[in-house]
Amino acid sequence: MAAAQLLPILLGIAWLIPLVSFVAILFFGPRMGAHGKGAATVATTAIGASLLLSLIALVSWTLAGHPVRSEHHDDNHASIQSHDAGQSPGIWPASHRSPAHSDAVGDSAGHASGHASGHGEVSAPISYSGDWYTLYASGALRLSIGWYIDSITVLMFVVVTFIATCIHVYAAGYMHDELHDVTDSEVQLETGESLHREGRFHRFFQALSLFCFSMLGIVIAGNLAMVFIFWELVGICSWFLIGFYFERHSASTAANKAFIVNRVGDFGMLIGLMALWGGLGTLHFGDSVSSATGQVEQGLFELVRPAENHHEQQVPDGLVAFAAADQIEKMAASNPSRSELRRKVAASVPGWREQGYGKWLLFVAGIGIFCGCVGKSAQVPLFVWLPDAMEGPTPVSALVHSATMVAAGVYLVGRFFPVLTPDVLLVIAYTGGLTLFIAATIAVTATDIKRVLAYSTVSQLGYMMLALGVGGWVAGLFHLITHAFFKSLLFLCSGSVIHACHTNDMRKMGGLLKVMPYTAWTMLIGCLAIIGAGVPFVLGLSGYYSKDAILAQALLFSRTNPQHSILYVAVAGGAFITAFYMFRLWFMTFAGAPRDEHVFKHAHESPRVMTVPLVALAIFAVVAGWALPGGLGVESLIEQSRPAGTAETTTTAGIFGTLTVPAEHESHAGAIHVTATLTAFATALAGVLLAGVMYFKPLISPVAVAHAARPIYTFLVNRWYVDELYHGIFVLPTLGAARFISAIDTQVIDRFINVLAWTAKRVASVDAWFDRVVVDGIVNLAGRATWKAGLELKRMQTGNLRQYVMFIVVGTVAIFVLATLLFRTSVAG
Amino acid sequence: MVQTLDEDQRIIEFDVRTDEMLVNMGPQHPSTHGVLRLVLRTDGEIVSELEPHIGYLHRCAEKIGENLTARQWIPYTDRMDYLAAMNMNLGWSLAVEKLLRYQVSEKARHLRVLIVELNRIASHLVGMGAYGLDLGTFSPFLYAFREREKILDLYEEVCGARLTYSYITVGGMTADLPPGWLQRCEAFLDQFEPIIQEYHTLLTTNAIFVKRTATIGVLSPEMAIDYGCTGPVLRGSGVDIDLRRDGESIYTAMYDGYAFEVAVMKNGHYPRDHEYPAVPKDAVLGDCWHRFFVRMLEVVQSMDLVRQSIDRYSQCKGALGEPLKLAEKLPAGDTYLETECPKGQMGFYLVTDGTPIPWRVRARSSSFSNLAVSPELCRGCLIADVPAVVGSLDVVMGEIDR
Amino acid sequence: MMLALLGVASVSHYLVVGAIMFCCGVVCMAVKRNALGVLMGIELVLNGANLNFVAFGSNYLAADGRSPLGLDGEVMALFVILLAAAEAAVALAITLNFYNNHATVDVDRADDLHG
Amino acid sequence: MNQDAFSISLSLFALIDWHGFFFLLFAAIACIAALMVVLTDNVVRMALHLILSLGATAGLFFLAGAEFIGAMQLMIYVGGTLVLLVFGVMLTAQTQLVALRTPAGDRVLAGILAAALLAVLVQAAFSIESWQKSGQGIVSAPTATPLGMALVGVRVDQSAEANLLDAKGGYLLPFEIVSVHLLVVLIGAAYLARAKRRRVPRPVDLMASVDSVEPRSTVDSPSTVLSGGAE
Amino acid sequence: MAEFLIETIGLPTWFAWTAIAGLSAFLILNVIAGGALVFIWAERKIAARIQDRLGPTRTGGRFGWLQSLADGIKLLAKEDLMPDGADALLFRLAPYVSFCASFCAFIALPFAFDTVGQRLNVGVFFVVAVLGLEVFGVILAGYASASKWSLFGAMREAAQVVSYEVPLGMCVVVPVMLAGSMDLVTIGEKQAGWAMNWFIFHDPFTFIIFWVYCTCAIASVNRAPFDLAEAESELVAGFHTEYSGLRWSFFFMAEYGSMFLVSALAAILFLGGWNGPVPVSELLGFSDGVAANAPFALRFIGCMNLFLKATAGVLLMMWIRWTLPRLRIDQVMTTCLKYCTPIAAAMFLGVMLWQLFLPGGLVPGSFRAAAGVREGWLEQSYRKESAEDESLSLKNLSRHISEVSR
Repeated sequence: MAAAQLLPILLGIAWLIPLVSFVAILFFGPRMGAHGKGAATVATTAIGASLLLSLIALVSWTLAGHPVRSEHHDDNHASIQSHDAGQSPGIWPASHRSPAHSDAVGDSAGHASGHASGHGEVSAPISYSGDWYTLYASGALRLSIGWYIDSITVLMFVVVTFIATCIHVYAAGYMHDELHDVTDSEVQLETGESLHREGRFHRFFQALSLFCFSMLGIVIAGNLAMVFIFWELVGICSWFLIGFYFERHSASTAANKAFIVNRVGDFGMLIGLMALWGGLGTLHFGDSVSSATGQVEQGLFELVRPAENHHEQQVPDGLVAFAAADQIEKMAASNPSRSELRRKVAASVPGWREQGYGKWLLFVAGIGIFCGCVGKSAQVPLFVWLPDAMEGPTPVSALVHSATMVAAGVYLVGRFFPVLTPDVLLVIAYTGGLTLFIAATIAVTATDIKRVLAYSTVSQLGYMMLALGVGGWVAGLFHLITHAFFKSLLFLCSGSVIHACHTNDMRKMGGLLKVMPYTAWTMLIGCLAIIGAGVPFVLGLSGYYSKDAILAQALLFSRTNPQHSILYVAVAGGAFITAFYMFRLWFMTFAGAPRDEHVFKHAHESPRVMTVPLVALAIFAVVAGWALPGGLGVESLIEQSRPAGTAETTTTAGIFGTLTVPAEHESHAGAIHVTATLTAFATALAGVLLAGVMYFKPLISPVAVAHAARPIYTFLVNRWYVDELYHGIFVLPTLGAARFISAIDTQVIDRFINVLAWTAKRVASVDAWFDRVVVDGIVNLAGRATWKAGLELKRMQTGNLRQYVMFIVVGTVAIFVLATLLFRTSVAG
Repeated sequence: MVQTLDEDQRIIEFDVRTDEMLVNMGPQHPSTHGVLRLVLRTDGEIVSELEPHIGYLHRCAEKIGENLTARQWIPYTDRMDYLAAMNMNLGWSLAVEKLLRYQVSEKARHLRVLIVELNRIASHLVGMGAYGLDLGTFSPFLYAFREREKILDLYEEVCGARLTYSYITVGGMTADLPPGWLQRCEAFLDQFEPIIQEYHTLLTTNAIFVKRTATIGVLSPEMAIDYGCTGPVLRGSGVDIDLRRDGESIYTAMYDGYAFEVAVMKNGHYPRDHEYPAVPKDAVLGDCWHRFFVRMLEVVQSMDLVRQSIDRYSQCKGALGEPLKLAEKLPAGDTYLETECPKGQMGFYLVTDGTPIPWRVRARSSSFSNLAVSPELCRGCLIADVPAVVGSLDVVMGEIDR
Repeated sequence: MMLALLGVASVSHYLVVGAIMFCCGVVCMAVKRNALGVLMGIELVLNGANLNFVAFGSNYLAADGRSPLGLDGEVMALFVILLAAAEAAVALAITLNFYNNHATVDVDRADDLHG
Repeated sequence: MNQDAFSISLSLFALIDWHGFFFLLFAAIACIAALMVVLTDNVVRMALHLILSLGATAGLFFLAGAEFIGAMQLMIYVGGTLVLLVFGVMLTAQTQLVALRTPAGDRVLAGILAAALLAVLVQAAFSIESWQKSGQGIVSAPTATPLGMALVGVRVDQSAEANLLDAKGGYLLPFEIVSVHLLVVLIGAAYLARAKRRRVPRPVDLMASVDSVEPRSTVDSPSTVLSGGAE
Repeated sequence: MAEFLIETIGLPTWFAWTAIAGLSAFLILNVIAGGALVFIWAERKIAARIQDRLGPTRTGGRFGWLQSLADGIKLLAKEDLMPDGADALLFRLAPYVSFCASFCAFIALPFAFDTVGQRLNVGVFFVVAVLGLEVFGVILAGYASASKWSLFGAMREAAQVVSYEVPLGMCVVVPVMLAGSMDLVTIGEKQAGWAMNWFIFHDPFTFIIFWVYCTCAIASVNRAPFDLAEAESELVAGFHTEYSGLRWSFFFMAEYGSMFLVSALAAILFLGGWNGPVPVSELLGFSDGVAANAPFALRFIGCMNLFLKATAGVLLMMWIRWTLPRLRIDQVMTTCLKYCTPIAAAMFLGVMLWQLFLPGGLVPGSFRAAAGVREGWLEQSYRKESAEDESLSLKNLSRHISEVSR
């Protein structure tokens, strides 16, 4: 089977298996083994099966021979193959037009060869898109469940399912407490006792399965509506999981916070969706065939970067026309025929576009979508929920922070990249930069091991956003994937530590290296990976490659746009701080002497079911960045699906002035690359060294430093006072308004109603008198008459059943006889 | 944990008014375990009253005992609980020994443990198999008898008899073990051990079996004590009494140094219950299922004891000791001793006047008291539950009627 | 004698059988004091009526091969059977209730509704 | 045997109208059994006769070509009677076999009335010429499918295949009404016959789940059985 | 076959038909009586093997295969006892009622596609209805025995059988719905071809309802764990406590006959009837021409298939009997009313919806290699009915409706 048919089936099934698992556990969870123990097996098997299918999909993607689009490439081979695939109905490669359509826009094969001589980057990448099921179709709007598959989809599937599998296995061990009745010492009942409740083991895996299903749904989604659906599903799942210990006040608050903060972002996203739909009438990424009309509908990517425009970005006709609605109204005022009007509008669209109609709409759409990503990926200013989300069980943190929820935002920006204008990209870059800096600084002072990791996640997400914002599409997504591995590793390690120490506080740890070697060493690998350790130009851990790519791109960006050099500073500085706090964490936890004997004495290595995932993830944290021969590395795989038209340097005059988004491959150029690599190495080394002298060989006392810079320290310990700020700005005014409205309700409306009620009562008493005297009188009269008649008639009733039968028979015979006598003719005849 | 009336499943609702019926179950009914006659007053299928009528097997054993010497009466004890004759022999022997203040040799002591515990296994096997039969499944019965046959084979080697052994006598045994017997006994135990799992599969965990036994015939600990129930019936209600541990010193001395835990539910757990099927959710302490389960556990417990006694016995040197002379005079006085037999506590009482022949002999049988509680347990249950309840009491009519 | 058996099965014959059953049912209802007997009488009556329906609905019995009622007869018979079953259920329930309250099934004692 | 006599008897045998023969057989069983229902006092025997009568009627239905109705009669009607029989046994088998005899006057009166009714009915049965003609014996088509279609509202027996949809006169509405009616009746019957009394539980039942108690030091001390209960 | 006698041998029509009817009755009687003998022997051997013993070994040489016959002779020779207070007529009548019901049901049971006593177009219902009459014998026996145990047995039997007829009927309706006919022959023929065509594999619902049918069938023929009517540990021997000798053996013949009958019905309704899992005859080329000339081979194979399947069902019942304890009467009723009936109803609904949306079954269109091979042969014997059925089937109707509406 060709990849075009195979991939949607494989990934579709891989996507749905967790749903099956969810439903199964939902209905039969409590009956799966003792205390629902089998739920873990079901969920793990499901996600394992998904992993297997994803791996098969990856292999089939690779085997399908999609071109490596690094420097020089030739599309012909792949195009022909996708052409073959395109023949089957219902499956529609985005790069391909139907034969009926080909005269208009040209066959992609010919198209690619036609332009291959020039800049060489203009043909669209291979991707497959299509619909499984149309949820709703009305007018132009078609909401469907569909797929858009390119190499990132496949890669993300593998990454998500792999990490989720590891986490499932790990959680089966981690959550074993839930297998029995749990006494939650953190929840005090009114009686002063701890809460005693039933274990919710199966509930956990139920939510986990739904979570995986939702995330995979985002990854495979073929249109923005579907993305939005699963976006919200991910949100609700995170609500379930963060609030898993919902009896704890902190947990329920954190769950609500995550949910509400995300809603803020999602509101922006809705605006973006509306803008796109209003202007373009479609939310599909790729081209698709409408099942209703059978015609090809152009997808968003094609509309924004049309092939005839060499995939360069332009404001789509629809948006232009949407923005120029008043002009069109004017045209329509002269009552032209419909087709004439359409022709007229089409003719004047290029002119309007020149005048800048629709530019803002596209900007709003991009920013709107990005708003959603800000919420989900915890960017400034909506990052406050993520550290609180640590209230969930650690496997959840690992999942939320590595492969699923937060990755969704970055993934969406990556997926939506072709539509984003340079202005939007600049906003993204600055948001990312700000995020990475703020989060990194907060992480420096945090003492809760999970919080450090949480802020490091926020910071790394900032990195990714920044990378995408400065045009480093591959760099950003590459970092997303490598980060997924080492961050899940780090979280699981921290979970292992917490499992052993029963505390989150790093100040009580130390010296755990001896008792938990597996955890310590795998965590060290994670730390090295996240700071991008490696021997420059030779070999490194996965983070080394992805971080270098980001640095290089940021450097290139700041060279081409000197006014935005601050971004590069943020990146470099961020790298330094990252190295510092990560090794601070590691040193505090594992190195040195135990700080708390009690904790140390009880610490022990975690069971095999928890360490095996650690080792597996550690291996990937090391090798995920390596480029294999034959273009099999993650980076080159991502490169295969680079959106058309983003490979070259573009300069546009945008809202924020002229902006040059440099081509990514230029960052591989010698000078830039060397500088970036050396900077990265130096900053990381410096960070590690500083952490070393402060926490490993305490040459500098951290306390002294904190004392010396007390205002800054306080500021950082209080997390930049962001939560307090939000409380002041949003929560207090809302409460005030509510109080005011409540006062109106009680003072004005209630009184009015009371008056009404009093009046009604008076009227009713009059009515009651009439009812009693007149109406009842008539009815009683009738009743009395009936009663009298009944008294007379009751003598007929003997109550003897057999006698009644006799009566009936006599009656029947009599009627027959009478009828025969009287109407003899009619009966006989 | 008292359930409210509305939810109580055991409250039987009438929907049809029917006439009362008086039904005779037995003395020749397939499920009355011998010649027991139960008179049921039923309302449809619901038993409103049950009355056991006994005496069909009465043979004046106690009176005969007053005309025989102590050793001569041993064969009559065989015929009381004929399924556990060794235990009967032991009870009588120990009672007489108590009167004589006689202590058997160490070797005889271990041999006695070995023999009676083996007989306990055999007795419980019959009880278990027959209980399956009562509930309408025939196969477990034959599986149980298959294993019991092997025990009987071993006994045959020891004393020549397969049912009425008269092996344990006052002062020791009639004979020592034949050569190689211990190995054969061990071989049997090794072979038997995995088979217990089979019984659990066929009965203990069988859904229908559980449905038929759980919450049926619930005997509260108080009532069990009030009615004088003993043995597995008592322990099935959660009362922690076992004469092997709590009995008189002459009896408990026999088990000195043996490690065993009384098979009774404490704090919601049976000893070593992780090795056995979990208690089903429906079962409440004191119902038929628990009585049955206690017997199953005691089989395992007895196997352990047999293994221990084999070790000890084989390490003992010296002779078994001499049994009481056939017509040896008994000192004047009276004595009463209860021992823990498979069915419960079996007590023997004798009054002597200095002659070899006791002046009075009486036996207190466990089945008698256990059966006495059946009217209470069967009130309000269905006819089908009557065999289930009576079978779970595991009575032997020979013991009741004597 | 055997020749005499020829051609006896006509609609009229069915009707006669039905009439006999009907009358037996009526008598049963009239003379049985046992409520269950009355019930059985009702069953007989319904059955007699049913026989008529089937007879009129049968093409096989019709002189010209086309029955007066056609399929309607069978449908009616089916309905009667169903309703008879329902009637039996309700009547039994009533009888049981009566028995619960009066400890008898004698319909002559069921005269609480007399005037 | 004489060859001629054999062939003559064979041909005579061949002349038998088997349909008529079976009709007479079933009709006789049905009528006699019905009569026996009237004449028997024992409820169980009455029920047996009723079953015979109904079963023979089912046979008549089969003869008339209404196979489905016959099967239904066996299944539903006879089954329903079975319930009657069981309850007859249950309610009356023990004590009340005797004594429920009707006064002779009632019996005679009922007999006379029934005879009158029978006379009227038989007269009516033979009043129309065409009813008395024996059937053509045309093997009719199976009626189960048309019956089912009629119940869902399509009269396939009355219209050609082409215009099935135009065929009116189906029984969809009566079918639905009967269905609802049956449901109502069953619920009503269940309601009427529902449990009115409940047995007060024994104290033992109420305290079934009490955990193990400590053994008493003196077994013979008067014990206190838990009395009372949840109520 | 009657046509064969008429046309080839030239016998008079009436004689041919009478002879064939007599032959059929004789054969069916032998199926029951002989079957009962074999099954009783098999049950003894199987029970013995399950219980780790040998069972009969001597009578008749090897395997004790004549044991049942010897027992039968013993029973014949036994004194025919009747309790004093018994209702003599009913007591004598009861065993024959049971036996007749069991026997009558065989009339409509096809053993192969055309080997059937009387092909009825309401065959399924006929079999179920007549089988339900068997309970009368039991009730009469219980009542007439003048024994309280017997009366208990009869009551239980009545309650149980009447209740179980409801889910049983529902289970039976499902294949009827799938086949679009109540004719057992048609139902069997619809499952011709590979094993995937069997109704049990038609969809998940039929798979489940098959097991519901098995449960209800075991209950309706009073086999363990539903053998409440004769529960020996409670009711001595239930309804046949007072019976002995030949009358007693009639009950047993009825029981084994019914066991075989419900198993055969299960085979026809769900397990492809006389069609093997692999359409060997079709694959070997017994196509129309050959089939018309050599129907006996096909018939023989069909009969063997059905016998094997039905025997497997009987053996399954035996296996269950010797494994499980007996349920209590209230539990039996609970099983019926709280589990079997709702499940059957739900599955019935499910199959209905499945038919609506996926009428082809689980593997639509495939494995239908052999369907319709025997149609010519069948049409010859029952042309009219099949034509009628075809034109009136719902499928055609819906086609008409769609054509008209267009």
